[in-house]
Amino acid sequence: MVTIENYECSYENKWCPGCGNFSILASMKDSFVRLDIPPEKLLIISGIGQAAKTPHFLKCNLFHSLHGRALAIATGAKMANHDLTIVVNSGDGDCYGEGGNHFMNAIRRNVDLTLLVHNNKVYGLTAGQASPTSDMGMVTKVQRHGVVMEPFNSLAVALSLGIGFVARGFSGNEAQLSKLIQAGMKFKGFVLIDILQPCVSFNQINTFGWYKKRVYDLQEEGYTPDDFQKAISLSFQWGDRIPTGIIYRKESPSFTEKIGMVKDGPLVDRKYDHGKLQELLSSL
Amino acid sequence: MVTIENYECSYENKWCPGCGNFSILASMKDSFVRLDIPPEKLLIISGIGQAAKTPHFLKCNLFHSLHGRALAIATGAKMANHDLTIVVNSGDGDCYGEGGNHFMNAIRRNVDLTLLVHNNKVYGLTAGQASPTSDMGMVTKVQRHGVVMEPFNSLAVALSLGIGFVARGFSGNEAQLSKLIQAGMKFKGFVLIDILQPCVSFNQINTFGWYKKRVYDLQEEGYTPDDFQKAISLSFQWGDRIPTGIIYRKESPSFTEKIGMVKDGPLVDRKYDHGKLQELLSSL
Amino acid sequence: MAVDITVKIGGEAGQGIQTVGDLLTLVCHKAGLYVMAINDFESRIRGGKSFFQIRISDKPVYAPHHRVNLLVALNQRTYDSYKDELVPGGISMMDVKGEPEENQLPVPINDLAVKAGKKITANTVAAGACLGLLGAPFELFESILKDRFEGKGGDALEMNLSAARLGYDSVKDAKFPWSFTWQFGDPKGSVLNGSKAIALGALAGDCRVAAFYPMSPATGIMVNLSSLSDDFPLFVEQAEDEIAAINMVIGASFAGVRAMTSTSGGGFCLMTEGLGLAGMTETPIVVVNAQRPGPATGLPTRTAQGDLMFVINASQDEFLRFVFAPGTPSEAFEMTERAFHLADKYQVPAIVLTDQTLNDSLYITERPLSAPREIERYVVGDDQIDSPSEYRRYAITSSGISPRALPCSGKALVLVSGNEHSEDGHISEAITDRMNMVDKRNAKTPAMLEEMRPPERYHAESELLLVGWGSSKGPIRESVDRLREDGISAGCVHIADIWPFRADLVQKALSSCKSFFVVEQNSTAQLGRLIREQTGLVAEGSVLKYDGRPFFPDEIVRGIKAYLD
Amino acid sequence: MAVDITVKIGGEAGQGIQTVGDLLTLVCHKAGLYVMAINDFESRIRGGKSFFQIRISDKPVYAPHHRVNLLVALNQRTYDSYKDELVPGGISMMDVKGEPEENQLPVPINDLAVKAGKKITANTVAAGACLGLLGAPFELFESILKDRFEGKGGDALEMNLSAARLGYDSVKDAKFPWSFTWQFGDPKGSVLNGSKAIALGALAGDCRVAAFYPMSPATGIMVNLSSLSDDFPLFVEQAEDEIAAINMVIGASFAGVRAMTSTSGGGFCLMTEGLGLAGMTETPIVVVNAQRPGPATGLPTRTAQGDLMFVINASQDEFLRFVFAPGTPSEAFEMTERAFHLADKYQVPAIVLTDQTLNDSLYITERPLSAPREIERYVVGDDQIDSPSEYRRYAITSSGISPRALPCSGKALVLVSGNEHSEDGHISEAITDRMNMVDKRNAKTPAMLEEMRPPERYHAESELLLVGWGSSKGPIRESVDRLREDGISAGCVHIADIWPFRADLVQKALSSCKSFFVVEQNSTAQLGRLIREQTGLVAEGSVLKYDGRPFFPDEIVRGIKAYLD
Ligand SMILES: Cc1ncc(C[n+]2csc(CCOP(=O)(O)OP(=O)(O)O)c2C)c(N)n1
Ligand SMILES: Cc1ncc(C[n+]2csc(CCOP(=O)(O)OP(=O)(O)O)c2C)c(N)n1
Ligand code: SF4
Ligand code: SF4
Ligand SMILES: [Mg+2]
Ligand SMILES: [Mg+2]
Repeated sequence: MVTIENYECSYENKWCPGCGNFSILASMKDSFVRLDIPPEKLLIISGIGQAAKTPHFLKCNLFHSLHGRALAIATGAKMANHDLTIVVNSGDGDCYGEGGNHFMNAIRRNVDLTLLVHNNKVYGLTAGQASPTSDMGMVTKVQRHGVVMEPFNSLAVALSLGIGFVARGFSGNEAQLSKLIQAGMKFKGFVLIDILQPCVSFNQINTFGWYKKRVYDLQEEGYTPDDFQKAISLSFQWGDRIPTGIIYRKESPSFTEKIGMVKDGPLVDRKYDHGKLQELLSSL
Repeated sequence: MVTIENYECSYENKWCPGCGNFSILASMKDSFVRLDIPPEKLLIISGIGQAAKTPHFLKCNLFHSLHGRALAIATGAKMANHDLTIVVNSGDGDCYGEGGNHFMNAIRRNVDLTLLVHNNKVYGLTAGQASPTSDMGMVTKVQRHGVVMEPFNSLAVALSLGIGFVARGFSGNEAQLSKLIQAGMKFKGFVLIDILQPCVSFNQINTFGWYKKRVYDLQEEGYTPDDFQKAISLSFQWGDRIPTGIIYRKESPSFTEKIGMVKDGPLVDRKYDHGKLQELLSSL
Repeated sequence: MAVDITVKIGGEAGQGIQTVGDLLTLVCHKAGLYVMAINDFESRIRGGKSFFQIRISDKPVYAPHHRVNLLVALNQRTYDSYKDELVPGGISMMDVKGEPEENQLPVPINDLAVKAGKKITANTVAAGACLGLLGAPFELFESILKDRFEGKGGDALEMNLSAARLGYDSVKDAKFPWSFTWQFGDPKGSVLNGSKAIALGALAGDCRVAAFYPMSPATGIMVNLSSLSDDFPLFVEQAEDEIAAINMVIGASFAGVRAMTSTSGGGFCLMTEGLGLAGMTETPIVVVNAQRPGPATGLPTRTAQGDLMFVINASQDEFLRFVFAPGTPSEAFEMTERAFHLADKYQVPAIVLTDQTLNDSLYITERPLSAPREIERYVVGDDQIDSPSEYRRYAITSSGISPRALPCSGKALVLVSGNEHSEDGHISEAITDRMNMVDKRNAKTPAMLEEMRPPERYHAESELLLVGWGSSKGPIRESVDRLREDGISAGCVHIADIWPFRADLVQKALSSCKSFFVVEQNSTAQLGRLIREQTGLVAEGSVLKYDGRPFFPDEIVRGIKAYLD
Repeated sequence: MAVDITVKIGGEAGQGIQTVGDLLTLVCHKAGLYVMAINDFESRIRGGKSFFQIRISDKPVYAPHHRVNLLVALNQRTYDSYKDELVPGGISMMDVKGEPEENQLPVPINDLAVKAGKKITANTVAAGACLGLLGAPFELFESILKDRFEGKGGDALEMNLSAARLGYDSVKDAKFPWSFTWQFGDPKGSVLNGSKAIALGALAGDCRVAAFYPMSPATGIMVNLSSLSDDFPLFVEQAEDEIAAINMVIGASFAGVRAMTSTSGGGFCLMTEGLGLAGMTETPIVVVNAQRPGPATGLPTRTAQGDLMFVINASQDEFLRFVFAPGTPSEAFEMTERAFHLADKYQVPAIVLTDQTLNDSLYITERPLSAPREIERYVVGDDQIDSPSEYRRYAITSSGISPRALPCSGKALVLVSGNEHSEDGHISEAITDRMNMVDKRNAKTPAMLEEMRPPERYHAESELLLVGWGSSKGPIRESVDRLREDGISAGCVHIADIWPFRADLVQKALSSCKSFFVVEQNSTAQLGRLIREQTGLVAEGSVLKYDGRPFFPDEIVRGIKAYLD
């Protein structure tokens, strides 16, 4: 039985007091405990940013990599060992900015992992520039006249690319978030959970209070996430009402299934066959 | 009066005989002539690939750049001189593979240019690997058991990102394609024309004949491209019937308008003001 | 008596340490003093350990000092961590609970702030106390606060003035051994950090487009540029990634304006392909690489000089580029301006190689900066082309520089290709075109070499020379002074115009010494490798530091002495 | 009489020139001969000019020859372009309309093909005619065709046999001065190009994951690997870009398998950040950089040696890496295998630096290749860790190599960070951790240097030495033979194990000569720079070629003689 203590870690947390990341961390731990995954069976891969520091703040195997590249690394790890249970922590800049191309292609591959995007709609670690998800008009030290690009609609893009599981969480609702993460981790294939995460230091627009007034829980309203058209429509809903919960779910073969990797066991476990190779070499 | 002769160029064409690119080239020239744009007022920017060679085969200002990067270069050129008339020729690998991130962000910026994607659903210039748009199951020398990723749905992704003009052309229909290019070039903002382009050397699936049986012209069927939901649905239509024509159109301020560049004239024309700068420096 | 005092203000990120430092700096500036202040912070937004260490002097100063006269400890941890850096008699000014240690000067900073009106004025209280100890006239501080807060509305000015006064008065009975009389005349140069100097240098180089992706320690340049973009013909764009940034810059330059990007580490890696495109297409661009410790993410907010060989050799195959490694903000300003000019003139990329120390440290320069009267542009219009309809972008010339027209600016068609090309810009695989183009691009070498200025020499006739580049200039120079005080015949040579490499001039600068040592912030002595590669001269040894912190003159002195023992 | 014949088959892309070349090569192989054949083609799929130039010899051969004995011209343009390369008495076999020139041997290739059944058998006709002229027994060709077409179904075999016979017979009355008797015993080594050799070397290095993005001239490696992936535990993935490719490889290696990528030019640029990540996280990876002329897109299908200094210095700050530059397919096989082994052993990236010449040229090796009996893996499981729950991925050791556990393979938690870190893998900004980690990573240097093999020497006692690296090995060696024939005391030194640089061994190899020259396919003599940087030795001069075409021994001889005159 895995308990929450298994996930406690003495490494000093480096987030700002009051940051929305703390609830995400708590929901993650809660999910892992409920799913009974021991730390040594969990691999968390992250990019660079405040979000990407997450795995340091609990106990697990971790690869804290490069800005934008977590999904590519995770894809490679899966090729080597498709039995790995992988969670990816990423920021909105990390995943939708620098990592935009990998985001699209990990979805297209349907790599079996759970991607948690800590969407604070700002570049936190580099001290407050606009991110791809920043609201239009947001003013920063470099976007001095306000952001002029439409916020990146990750849910819609993910759906356009045929994603099998897409959800939105809110770090102000730990219980729901934990449920989403659990559902995501049980799902076979690529899972995107975009998490609305207030940044108390740099985002004075999308605050806890701002979200609290707007978010609602799709599942509480009885929505079943099996209609693609409805999911697309929901992905565009933003403003007075912001949907959270599972937006779309449809299972299909995952990447390592599609490439037929699964049948012979993980590559990492296979054996080098000198005889066979020498035979080939000698035949040339 | 610009005539087709203005666009003739003695540089040897390097495409395979029978390639779908020839009609695209013809439609481009036809459009420029009909729009009365002289070569010296036209700037074509391209990446690397068969498609990206296009500007060499007519007369114009051109920047044949790097694989995947044409849109970033075009965005920069627009910043310097928003009066430039820019067409971008790109391939499906160039634009949706290597250049995926720039594709998304040029749309989000709404850079005022016309992007022609020669979508042959294969990597032509590198001799026949699968591209992001290759059909599932397509076998190549490296995809030996067939492509396992869903084809990249550029139309749906573009719509998800708020594109203002998105169309599909077919290089087997020059007249329609010319009309699309003309409409695109008259449109203010980012224009994507994804062009179904048979590659006679490497794509034995999506041939001229294959397309001829399937494509239909939306505008001929009376479709008006002003309904976003319909556009999204159409973007997913593929198989027995493949829609071509303008899928969605909605004008909104372009990038250089949004950043307020337009009011003072192109940056390239402004003057260096020694006095003002020295005043600033002396005040520090 | 000469003034040379180091004040270290330490606390958590988010406590506003920098504000205290800024205020002290501005007061010093107004008083006609000089400062050099390093900024030490972790890669986090709140908490942790950070400090601002300001050295105040009546003479120009370009290096931090390793011993502290006054420690302003905004928390206990700061005191514990740095009390050993205090010089004998040095004191730590802080909120003390309980009995103070001998070297502690208790000041109820937070209580006074609350008394002044708001807790956030604690910084002003601390600055007031510092200035009080240093013997600064209160009026000086008052006028700085007025500049800063007047017109801000509300009671900000009033509150800060009262905080300042409370802090100032709180130490009036304290004795600070280094208190001095503040009479040094008018402000000298400008208050600048490297980031701001580069931004201003870019303006002086007529930069019109800047595209970037945030990356410490380079972001500050763009923050500074952005703040200038309303008043000058300049547009700053945050790109989706570094690849987009450099390609936007290439596009902008191609279309006719001078353009730049700035980045660091991995961001520079991602730009190397674009760098090659600029090389191949002969498109002038300026790239600032602000070094930080690596590899990979490394230490994002710290300093290093680990990229020298990388930037010189970056991108596949060969093409010319300029590399400048300024040592001070004034040099950063001037070299950035020159980078734009020379990139334009030679149609090549120019790299300005700085680091976190230079970018984030605050200096008072010796002289105000000055802008060029005019910008000489190296582009041609139809009127300067014999036959515009036959214009060839890559026409062979003996200088290797082909007249550069701008697209859509006349009848001349401009064809540019990243593939190897013929003179007209069309793709060509012909042997002769390839040879001609490589030779043409390389033909710029002699003239580019001519542009490179000699290394700066200081006591260059000495037996022992210290050789450095970039931001360690100040520390090296000061270490030379110290070594000389100790009777060692030492001098130094600073190579700022680094590539193309003036082997002749470096050879000359180093030929008369008995031995030379390279002093660098990396672990393999890259400049030493480069000097040997280019001149055959071998350094006797090296003083290397790679812990992410700036050089202190004292470390260099010790490093050199270790060789002499 | 020694056999040394060069056949050049030229035509348009898409005409199947390579098939002719492949057939000739296979026949030669079967006959116990050796070949070296270069592949020259434009960056296009149809049309243009391309050729396959095969040199046939009864002794091992590693360089192309610049004079042609037999020109197979599949179109008039080929004849016009290359007829001057014919040696006196050489002939051009081709479809001739009208009166043939003296050096033309008319063969109605296309008509014969149609007669054989289909126009596409023209290649077989041409091969048949070639072999006829060369005096090869028809049975040899027949058996090759059987190997190739038997079981292909339809009438392919029959048609090709008939085409072969028609071609063969069509020249039976022609006189070809270099016709020889085909009796050389059993096949010698294997028929290989560099791409295939590397793919096989990867298998021999137990590569399990390969990720790549298509890029000439590196794609062939992946095509070869892919064709092997059904029979071996190996997965090949085409990534969305090069950045993804290298990061996938890092992920796969981290998860426990040996993994590689291959690329060229701009692709390598895009991988430099990942290279640094591998360096920082001490994750073994193998990267093949197959050089082509640049900068930027350059000449995509041609050859160069322009990336030496770039790959050695690529990525910000400093970290160790291996760089190997094989000179022949056998070396490419062996060094790729060794790259996997050493990367794994030292937990560093290893780069195999090849080029288009090596990758795309066809060779018959001297010996068959042999696979290692076993793969030594350098990873630990819980059972090899004292206390798995306290496992620290970056434990300080005197060798610098920390025991490497795999994630999720036991109780040991594996923490890996691209930020600077403490021993346990957590981010650390502490000075001591930074110093310890840089020192730990650098501590691998001596042992890595020990792994580097001495440069290969040939007539090394000579007065004049030619020094090269990579694929120019064969041409240099042969140019030495020619120089010696002309009475010049010449030898050569080939540096294949290039980084870390064995200054001692290179010094030794070069110390006894009167002068040495570097021979390289770039325009700035990069190896010369490197040798000077590392040893202080200065090359007397250089023979440089940068037109994108492979070196011919003759050019080197001329280059050297120009110095001697
Ligand atoms: C290649 C590269 N570019 C830029 C950076 C600098 N950088 C570090 S974190 C970050 C953005 C962080 O924003 P986000 O991903 O939204 O994460 P957050 O900090 O907001 O959680 C950037 C730009 C980097 N480390 N590497
Ligand atoms: C950075 C980089 N990676 C890879 C390549 C090699 N490359 C050239 S063209 C091409 C793909 C071409 O496919 P596509 O864009 O679909 O164009 P097409 O040739 O099919 O028109 C690739 C991978 C390159 N030039 N640069
Ligand atoms: S900067 Fe924002 S996202 Fe980062 S830790 Fe602080 S509050 Fe959280
Ligand atoms: S390879 Fe295909 S896309 Fe390229 S020119 Fe040939 S037919 Fe056209
Ligand atoms: Mg963020
Ligand atoms: Mg294509």
